[in-house]
Amino acid sequence: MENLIANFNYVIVVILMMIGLWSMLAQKNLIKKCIGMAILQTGIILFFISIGAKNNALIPILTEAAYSDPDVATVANPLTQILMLTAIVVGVATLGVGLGLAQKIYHQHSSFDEDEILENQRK
Amino acid sequence: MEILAYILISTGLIFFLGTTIGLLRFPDFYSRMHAASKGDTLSTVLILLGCICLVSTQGEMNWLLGLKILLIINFIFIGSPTATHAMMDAGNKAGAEPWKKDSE
Amino acid sequence: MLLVLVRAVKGPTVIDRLVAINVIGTKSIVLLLFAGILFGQLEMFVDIALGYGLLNYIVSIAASRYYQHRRCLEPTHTANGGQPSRWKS
Amino acid sequence: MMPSLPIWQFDVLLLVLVVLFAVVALSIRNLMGAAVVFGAYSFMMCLIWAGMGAVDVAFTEAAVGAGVSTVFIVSTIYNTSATMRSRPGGIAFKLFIGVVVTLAGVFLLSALPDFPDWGDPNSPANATVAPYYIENSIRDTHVPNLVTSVLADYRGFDTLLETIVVFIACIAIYSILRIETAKSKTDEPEEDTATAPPSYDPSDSLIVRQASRFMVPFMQLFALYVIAHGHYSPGGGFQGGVILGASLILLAISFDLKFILRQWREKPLMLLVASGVCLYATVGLACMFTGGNYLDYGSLDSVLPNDRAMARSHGILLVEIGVGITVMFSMLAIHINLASNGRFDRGL
Repeated sequence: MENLIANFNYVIVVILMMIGLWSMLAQKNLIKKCIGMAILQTGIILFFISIGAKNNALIPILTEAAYSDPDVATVANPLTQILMLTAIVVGVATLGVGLGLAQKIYHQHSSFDEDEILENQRK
Repeated sequence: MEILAYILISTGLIFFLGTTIGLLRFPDFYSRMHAASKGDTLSTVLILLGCICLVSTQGEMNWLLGLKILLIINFIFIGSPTATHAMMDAGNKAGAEPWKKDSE
Repeated sequence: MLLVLVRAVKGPTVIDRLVAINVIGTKSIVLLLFAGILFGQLEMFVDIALGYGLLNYIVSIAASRYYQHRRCLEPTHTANGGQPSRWKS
Repeated sequence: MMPSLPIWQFDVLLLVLVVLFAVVALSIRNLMGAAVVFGAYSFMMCLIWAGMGAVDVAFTEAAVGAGVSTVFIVSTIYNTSATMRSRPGGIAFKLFIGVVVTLAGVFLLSALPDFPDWGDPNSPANATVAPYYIENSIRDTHVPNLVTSVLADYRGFDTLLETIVVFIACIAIYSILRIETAKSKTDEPEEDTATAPPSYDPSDSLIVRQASRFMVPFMQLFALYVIAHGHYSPGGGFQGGVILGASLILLAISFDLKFILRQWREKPLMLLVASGVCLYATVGLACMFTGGNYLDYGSLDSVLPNDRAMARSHGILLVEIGVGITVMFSMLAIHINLASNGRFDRGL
């Protein structure tokens, strides 16, 4: 149980990722799939950020007092943050691509529903 | 100054409590909107003013911070009523029924 | 405070949700400032809050534009599944 | 320096809320409601990043979540339909997927004891390469915001390729939605009358338009401040670019899409999207010509007036401007494509 509290962030990460994965697999609606993809992505981002978090650490912007000799323990990890910062913007761009595909599919089959699209394809 | 800050913040929180209660308890969309927009804007502005008072007691460079928070207040004051107007218009256009006394 | 709003998010209609989201948006500005005070480096968080203050009404405007235009569009879409049950969540 | 922060309880509460919002967003049958709740989800995420000390990430999430991503979903729904077909059956399938996913989750959770604790300063991720950045950033680049210096200098290649990914996404949207409709312009009108929204009614939203007209200059000024001041406070090319793009998107939705298309025509738009990436790559090439490696801004000191570390700082600024241009215009281009379904005439 103590382990669970200490690693609570990972539990949430796994739950979020599984929610996203479930919606990508089980939801029939394409927009819901896109939202699920975004949720899966935030789960992964949360994983990285919480790995980089430190107890008692401040934000990774040095104060003027710390210019000459920054103390590593009081500054949060910048590396994971920059990786995820770019990932968010790229994530929005890919969300746009996914939505564009969904729009194209809708205008060809006039449906977001996977089953109906498959039926239309077979005809 | 600090006492003033706490007074402002707690007043804002009381207004926010009113907002949430109104949002939950009012019967139809329009009255909920009424509670949400007014209480929300007022409570946010009060809390931010409290933050300005709190900030001005500590450290140098606080005039810049206070100015930025004032800017936030300004933008909320413009943006929030606009959003409320837009949503109200949308609700009207989309055909939300106003609540009447005999409907429940 | 935000816990109370969660129930509002489950509110009966879409526009109710929109209202609730707007309230949550403004409240997250306040929470960001509180987080900044807790961290003791408010000047870094003020920028984020300012960005929020500028941006958080775009969503409601977009949604309201959607409803303004969509109302006239309903008849063309009845072919795809009857009257859209917009007011049921 | 600081006592133990009471932030962690706050974080736990927010994490639970986030899961709740995710479930709600997926369980709402109306897609419009789902999009709106997804916006709230992203607000919560922003608060979580801020609580964990990742201010730059919080800023990006704020700009993206409040300004862009929800608008994308709304404009897609606008061009399609908001209702979900309810179908009989399928419960068994969903349950089956649920079981599979739960098994995968349990499998992942079984690795839990191997992870370092939450917030452990000595975990591998915090103890290997990150201290180098923290200790040397000021000496190397004179940039106190570590995120900016790592983003644009130490890991410049990474950011270059991420920018190219955004650029490619913009091109992909064009090739998905735009190209065919641009080719078949002749048979457009017949289909158009069936699905086109009514012509713009100027009496609709005078207040909204005036407020937007007032807000947009402030937004753009603030975005430029964010890009330029990113060395000292949270911010940088990505955040500033997203805010600039969001300001243009605000213009596009509060006025008309035609209004924004008069200002930014299609060809200059794409040229600007490309020019951002080109600026980034050119800075890298300039470094090679002045005798360094690719993207080694230190070698620019023969051109720029100051010493080596200042040259790196200036190089970071140039690169951030390139990133900002690309992100801004690709957000705008993606929005225009999604809102008008590639026809570039009218839309949300």
